[in-house]
Amino acid sequence: DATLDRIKARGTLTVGVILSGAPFGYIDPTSQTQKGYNLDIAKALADDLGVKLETVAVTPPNRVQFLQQGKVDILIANMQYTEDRAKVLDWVPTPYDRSGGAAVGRKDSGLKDWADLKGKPVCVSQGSNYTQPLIEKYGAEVKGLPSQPESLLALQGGNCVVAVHVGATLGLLLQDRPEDWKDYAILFPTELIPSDSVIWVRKGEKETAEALDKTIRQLHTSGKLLEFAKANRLSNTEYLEQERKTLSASK
Amino acid sequence: MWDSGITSLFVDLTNRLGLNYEFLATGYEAQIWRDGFMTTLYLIALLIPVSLIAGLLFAACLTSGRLWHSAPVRAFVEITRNTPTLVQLMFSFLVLNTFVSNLVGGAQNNPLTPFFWVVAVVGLHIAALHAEAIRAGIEAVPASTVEAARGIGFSKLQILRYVEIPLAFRASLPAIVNNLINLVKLTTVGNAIAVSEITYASIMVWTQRDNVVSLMIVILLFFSIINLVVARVGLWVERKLAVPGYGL
Amino acid sequence: MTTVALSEPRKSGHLLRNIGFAALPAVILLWSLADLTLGRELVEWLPYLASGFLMNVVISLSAMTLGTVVGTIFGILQLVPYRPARYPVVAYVQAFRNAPHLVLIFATTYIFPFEIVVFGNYLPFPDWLKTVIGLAIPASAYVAEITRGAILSIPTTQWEAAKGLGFSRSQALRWIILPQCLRRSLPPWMNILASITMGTSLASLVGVHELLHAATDASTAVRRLDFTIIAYIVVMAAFFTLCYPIARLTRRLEQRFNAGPRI
Amino acid sequence: MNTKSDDAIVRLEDIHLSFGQTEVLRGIDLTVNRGNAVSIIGPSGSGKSTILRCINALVTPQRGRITVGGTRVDQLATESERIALRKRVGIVFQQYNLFPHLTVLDNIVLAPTRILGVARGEAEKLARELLEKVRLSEKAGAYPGQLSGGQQQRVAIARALAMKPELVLFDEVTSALDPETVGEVLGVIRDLIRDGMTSILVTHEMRFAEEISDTVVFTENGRIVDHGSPAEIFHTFDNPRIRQFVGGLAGGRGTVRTEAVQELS
Amino acid sequence: MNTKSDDAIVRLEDIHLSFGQTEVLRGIDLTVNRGNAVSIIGPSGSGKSTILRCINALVTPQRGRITVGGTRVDQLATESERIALRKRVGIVFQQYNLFPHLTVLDNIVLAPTRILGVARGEAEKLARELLEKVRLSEKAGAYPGQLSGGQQQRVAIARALAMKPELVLFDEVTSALDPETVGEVLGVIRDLIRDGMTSILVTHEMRFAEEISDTVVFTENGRIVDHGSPAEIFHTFDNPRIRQFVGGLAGGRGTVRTEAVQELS
Ligand SMILES: Nc1ncnc2c1ncn2[C@@H]1O[C@H](COP(=O)(O)OP(=O)(O)OP(=O)(O)O)[C@@H](O)[C@H]1O
Ligand SMILES: Nc1ncnc2c1ncn2[C@@H]1O[C@H](COP(=O)(O)OP(=O)(O)OP(=O)(O)O)[C@@H](O)[C@H]1O
Ligand SMILES: [Mg+2]
Ligand SMILES: [Mg+2]
Repeated sequence: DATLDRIKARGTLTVGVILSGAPFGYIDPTSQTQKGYNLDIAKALADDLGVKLETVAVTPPNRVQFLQQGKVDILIANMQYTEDRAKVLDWVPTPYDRSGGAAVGRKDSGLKDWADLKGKPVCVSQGSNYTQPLIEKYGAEVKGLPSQPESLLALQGGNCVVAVHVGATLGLLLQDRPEDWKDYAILFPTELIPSDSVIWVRKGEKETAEALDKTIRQLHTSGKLLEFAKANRLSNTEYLEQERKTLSASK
Repeated sequence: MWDSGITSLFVDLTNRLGLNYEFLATGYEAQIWRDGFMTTLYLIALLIPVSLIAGLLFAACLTSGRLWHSAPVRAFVEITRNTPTLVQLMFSFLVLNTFVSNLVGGAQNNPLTPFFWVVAVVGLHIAALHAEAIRAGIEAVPASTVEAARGIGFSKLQILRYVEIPLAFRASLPAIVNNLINLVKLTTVGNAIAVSEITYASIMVWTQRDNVVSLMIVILLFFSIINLVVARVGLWVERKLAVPGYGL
Repeated sequence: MTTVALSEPRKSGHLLRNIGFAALPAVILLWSLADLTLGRELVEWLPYLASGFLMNVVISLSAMTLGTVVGTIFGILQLVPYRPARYPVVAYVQAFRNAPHLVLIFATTYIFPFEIVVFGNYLPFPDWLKTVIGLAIPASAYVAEITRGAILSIPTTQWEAAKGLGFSRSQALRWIILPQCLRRSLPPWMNILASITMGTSLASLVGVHELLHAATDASTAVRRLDFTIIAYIVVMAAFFTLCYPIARLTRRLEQRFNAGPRI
Repeated sequence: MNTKSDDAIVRLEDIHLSFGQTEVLRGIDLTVNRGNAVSIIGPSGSGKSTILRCINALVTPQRGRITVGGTRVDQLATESERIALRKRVGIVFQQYNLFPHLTVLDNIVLAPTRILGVARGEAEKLARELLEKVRLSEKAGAYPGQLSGGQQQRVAIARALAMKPELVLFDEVTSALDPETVGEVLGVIRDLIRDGMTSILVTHEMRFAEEISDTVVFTENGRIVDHGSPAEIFHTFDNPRIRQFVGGLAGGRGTVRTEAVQELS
Repeated sequence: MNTKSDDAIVRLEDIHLSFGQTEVLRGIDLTVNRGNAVSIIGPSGSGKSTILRCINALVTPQRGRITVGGTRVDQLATESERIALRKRVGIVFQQYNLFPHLTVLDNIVLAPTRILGVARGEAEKLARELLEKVRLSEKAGAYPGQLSGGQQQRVAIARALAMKPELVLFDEVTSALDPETVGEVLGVIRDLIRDGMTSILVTHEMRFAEEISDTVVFTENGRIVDHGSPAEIFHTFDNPRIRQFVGGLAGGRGTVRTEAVQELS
C-alpha cells in the first residue's frame, strides 16, 4: 500500500526513534550519531527492504503526530501495545521487545508496591503511556516532564517520590552510575503494564505491517534481535530468548 | 460545572465543524483540562501582585544610589532579561531546587513545589521588567519637583513615597500593562516542569488524541480574552489615575 | 547635586557589567577545571551543542526576517483608509500579539504538514521551519505595531512637504516616511529580536534540534547529574552572550536617539 | 477686479472653500503674471495659506476656477494629475520640513531623481548650483539637525527650486525663525525674485513685501479686501483696516525685522 | 560689612562653596533681620540660587558659618537635622514646584499632615485660609496641570506658608511665567512682605525689588559686590557694573513687567 510503495519509491525508510536514553536510543558523543537497540532494529529493517535508513528523533508528545502526518513511516519508539493506541494506529503484530514501567525511588521511601503510590507525586515523561494507569488504577499524582533527564532530576530534587520509565533504561542507569544513584533503587518487583513493544504504522497500512512483521520474525529466529539486545546491554532478555524459541519451533 | 447534557451537545456540534472535543466526555483528561484553565487563572492572579511588589522592591534598589543595593539587582535584571525564561525555569526547578533540598536536609523537608518555581521565575522575570519601567519613570520626575519636596522638608523616603512613586507609576503604567500581558503569556512555560496549567493539560490530552487544532483554538481564545481583560483593566486604571495636564 | 550623585554608580556599574558578562563562562570554565572528567565530557559535547545553538540563531534570524517583512506591510496596512484591508490586519495583530509564543510554536508544528506538494514535488517542511513560522507570527504582529507607531509619529508636515514636492503617497512612504521610521523603530525592533531569540529555546519542547534540546540529548547520553547542571549553565551562557550585547546596543541607541538633536 | 493679461500664469476666479462648517475662502479672485511677485498679507486665519494650498492642489475648492499655466487645477480628478501639477509649482512652508534622515544634498536631489527621473550626477550638479545660490555650498553634507532655522529654510527653498518650477509659493517662510536668521532667508528670496522667478508670498514682513512685490494683496475673512502696488497699499491707506494692521505690525516686531532686512540689502 | 544686629534671623559668614572644580561661592557675608525683605540681584550664574540653597541646607558649603534663627546650618550632620531646619525655612523655586498628581488642596495639606503631623481637618482649614490669601480659593480642587503658571506659583507660595516658616526664600519665582501672570504672583509676595514675613528673594524684577526690599544685594562671580538700600543700589549707581546690569534689564523686558506690577498695586 501507500507507505510501502513510497518507501520503495524513495529508497528510504524513515523511522521515528526515541532518544530517551541507553539502551534503546541515545546520541553517541564521539560520532554524534544515534545509537541503541531501536536503531539497530531500524537498520535491520531497512537493510531487509533494501532501502536506506533515515531516522527522525521523536519525543513522546510528538511521536503519534509525526506518524500520522507521514513525517515518519514507522515508529520504533518504545511504544507499547495498548488498546487505545490500536484504535488510532496499526501495528506490526510481532513485538520486538516486551517491557513495562519501572519505578525508581529512594531506598528509604518505604514504598513497596504500585498501590503505595496513591496520592503521591510521580514523575514521568510527557505523553508517557504510564500516565493513564498511574492515575486511573493507582491514583497517583502524575507530573509529566518534557523528557527523561528532567524527570530524573525532578526525582532527585524531591519533586516526586518515584520516576516511572521503561524498566531497561532505569536498570542500566542505576548500574552504570552507582555514585549518582547510590540512595536509589528500582522499588517494585513488578513492572507497570508490562506489554509488548511493537512497531507502529499508520492506520490501514496492513501491508506495510505484514512486510515488516516478516522481517521481525526473521530477526527473532535468526537470533539477531537477541544479539542486538546483548550488544546494547538490555538487562532483561528473557522475553527475546523465549520468543526466539517459540518462533523457531513454529517454523 | 459542565452539565453532561451540555457537554455532549457541545461535543456533537463542534464535531460537525470538524473539531474534536470528545475527551470532554471522558474521565481524567477532561478533569485535567478543566483544572488547567483554573491553574492558569490562579497562576496569573498570583503572579500579578507578586511581580508588582517585587518590581517595586527592585526599582527601589536600582534607584537607591547605593551600589550594594543596585548592583545585585542590576545583575539579576540583566541575566533574567537576556536568557530564555524556559531555561531559567528548568534550571531553577531542576538545579536550584536540589540545592535547596540539600540545604534543608533532604527533599522531604523541601516545601518548594514546581508551582512555586513558576511563580518565582516568571514573577521575578516580569518584576525585573517592571523595575526597569518604574526606574525610567522615577528618572523622568523633574529634578526641580524633587528639590521642591526636599525644600519643604520631606525626607528621602517621604519623597519617594508621596512624590516619586505616584508620578513614576503613572508614567510607567503603559509599560507595566505591557509587561503584565507578557506575564500572562509566560505562564505557559510552566508546562516544562509539569505545572498543570492549560498548555500542559492540553499536551496531556493531545498526545493521546490528536486533536491539536481543536485545543489550540480554545487556548488562543482563552489567552486573547485574558489579555483583553488585562489591557482593559490597565486602560481603566490609567484613566482613573490620569491627572490633568500631566504626562500623556 | 543630584547629577554628582548619579555619575558615581554609573562608572562602577560599567565595570560591573563587563565583569558580569564574563561571569557565566567563568563558572563553566572553573567547574570544568575543578572536575576534569566533567570538563572532558563537556568538551566532547561542545560541537553537538554548538550545532544546536546554530539552529537557534538560524531560527531567530529567519523568523525576524519573515516577521519584519510581513510586519512592516501589516503596519502600513493598519493605516490604510480602506476598512476591508485594515480590519483583518488589525485583528491579526491583536490576536497574535497576545498569544503565547509557546502555543504558537505548538500550533504551527502540529497543524502544518511535514511536507508540501508543489507541482507534484514533495518538498520537506521541517520542524525548524515550522518554528520559524511560529515565531514569525508574533514577531510580525509586534513589528506591525512598531511600524504603525513609527509612521504615526512622523510629523504630518513631512507628508505635506513631500506632497508639495510632487511625491505620490507611496513614493513619500518609500523615500521619506519609512526611512525616518527606521531609526525610530530600530531600538524596539532589537528588543523583539532579543525576545524572539530567547523564544527559540521553546522549540526544544516540540523536538527541534536546538541548543536546549541538544543539551537534553547530551544529558540523556551522559547520564551524569552534574553534567545536566553544567549543560543548563552552558545554555544560559550561550544565550546571554548572544543577547546581552544586543540589549546593550539597544540601550545605547535608545539613549542616542533620545538625546540626539535629529529626529 | 484683477488685471487680466495673457501673460497670466496663475488665475483664481471666485474661489470658495469650506472645511466642514467653516467657510475659509469666500470668493477669491487673483491673477499673477509670469515673472511677477505677489505678496499676500492679512491677519491670521484669513485664508492666506489656504489660497496657496489651492494653487498647489493640496486642497480643492468647492467652487471657482483655478488655472495654473493652462491647467485647470480645480478640475484635476486623479492624484497623478495633481502630482504632475505639483512638479511645476514649488511650495515652501513655514516649518522648514526638511527630511531629517537625509543630508542637505540628498534632500535637494531626492525629488528630481525619484520623481523626474533625472540622473543622479546631473541632479547633484544642479543641487550644488542651487546651494551656491542660497549661500550654503559648504553645508552640502550636513544633516538638517545640524543647521540653524534660517539655513534649513534656505535649503527648503533650494529643494523646491530643484524641481525647476514655473512658480514658487512661499508660506510665511520666516515666521518660525529667530530674528537674526530672518534676513538671510529674505535675502535669498529677494535674489530669486530679482532673477525673474514668478512667486506668491504669504508674509508678515511688511518692509520686505513692499520692497520686492509687484502687487500686494490684503486678505481678511476669506476675501481679498484690497490689492494694488505696494505704494498704494502701504502708503495710501485708503482702508482703515489695513492701516491698523500694517501699523500694528510695524510697531511690534516690524522694527526688529526691518533692521535684519536692511543689513543684507 | 553687614549690619550686625541681635534681631538677625539669617547670618552668612564667609561662605565658600565649589561644585567639583567650579568655585560657585567665594566668600559670601549676608545678614537678614527678622521682618525684613532682602533681594538678591545679579547676573546669571553668579551664585544667587546657591546662596538660597545653602540657607535651606539643600547644599552644604565647604567653608563658612550659616546661622538661621540660632541653628548652625553648616554644622548640621544628619539628614533629619536638615529636615528640621527646612520645616522652619520655606523655599519656592522657579519651576515644577507643585506635585502634579495632587489637587491644589492636597499639595498644600500634604506637608503639614505628613511632616508636622497636623490633623487633616486642621491642615485643610489653614490651607483654605492660605488659598484665600493667594486669591485662589475657587481652585482648591483643581490639579496643577489645570492652572496657569502664575496660579501654580501662587499655590507653591501657599504650600510653603502652610508649614508656618520663620523665613521664606523665593528663587526667581516669576522667571518662567508669561508677562501677564507675573503681576499676580508679585502682588501676593508684596502682601506677604507687608504683613511682616521675613524673606529673601532672588529676582530679575528690578522695580519690584526696589519697591519691596529693605536691602538689595548685588552678586557677581560668587561674591557680593554691593549691597544697600534700594535707593542706594538703584539710583546712586556707584558701581558701573550694577548700572549696566540694571540698565540692561530695564531697557528690555523691565518695562513690560513694571506695568504688570503696577496694575496690581
Ligand atoms: N485642514 C483644515 N481643516 C479645518 N480647518 C482648517 C484647515 N486648514 C485651515 N483651516 C482653517 O481655515 C482658516 C484659514 O486658515 P489659513 O491657514 O489659510 O489661514 P492663514 O491666513 O494662513 O493664517 P496664519 O497667518 O495663521 O497662517 C483658519 O480658521 C483655519 O483654522
Ligand atoms: N549641582 C551643581 N553641580 C555643578 N555646578 C552647579 C550646580 N548647581 C549650580 N552649579 C553652578 O554654579 C554656578 C552658580 O549657580 P546658581 O544656580 O547659584 O546661579 P544663579 O545666580 O542662580 O543663576 P541663574 O540666575 O541662572 O539662576 C553656575 O555656574 C552653575 O552652573
Ligand atoms: Mg498660514
Ligand atoms: Mg538661579
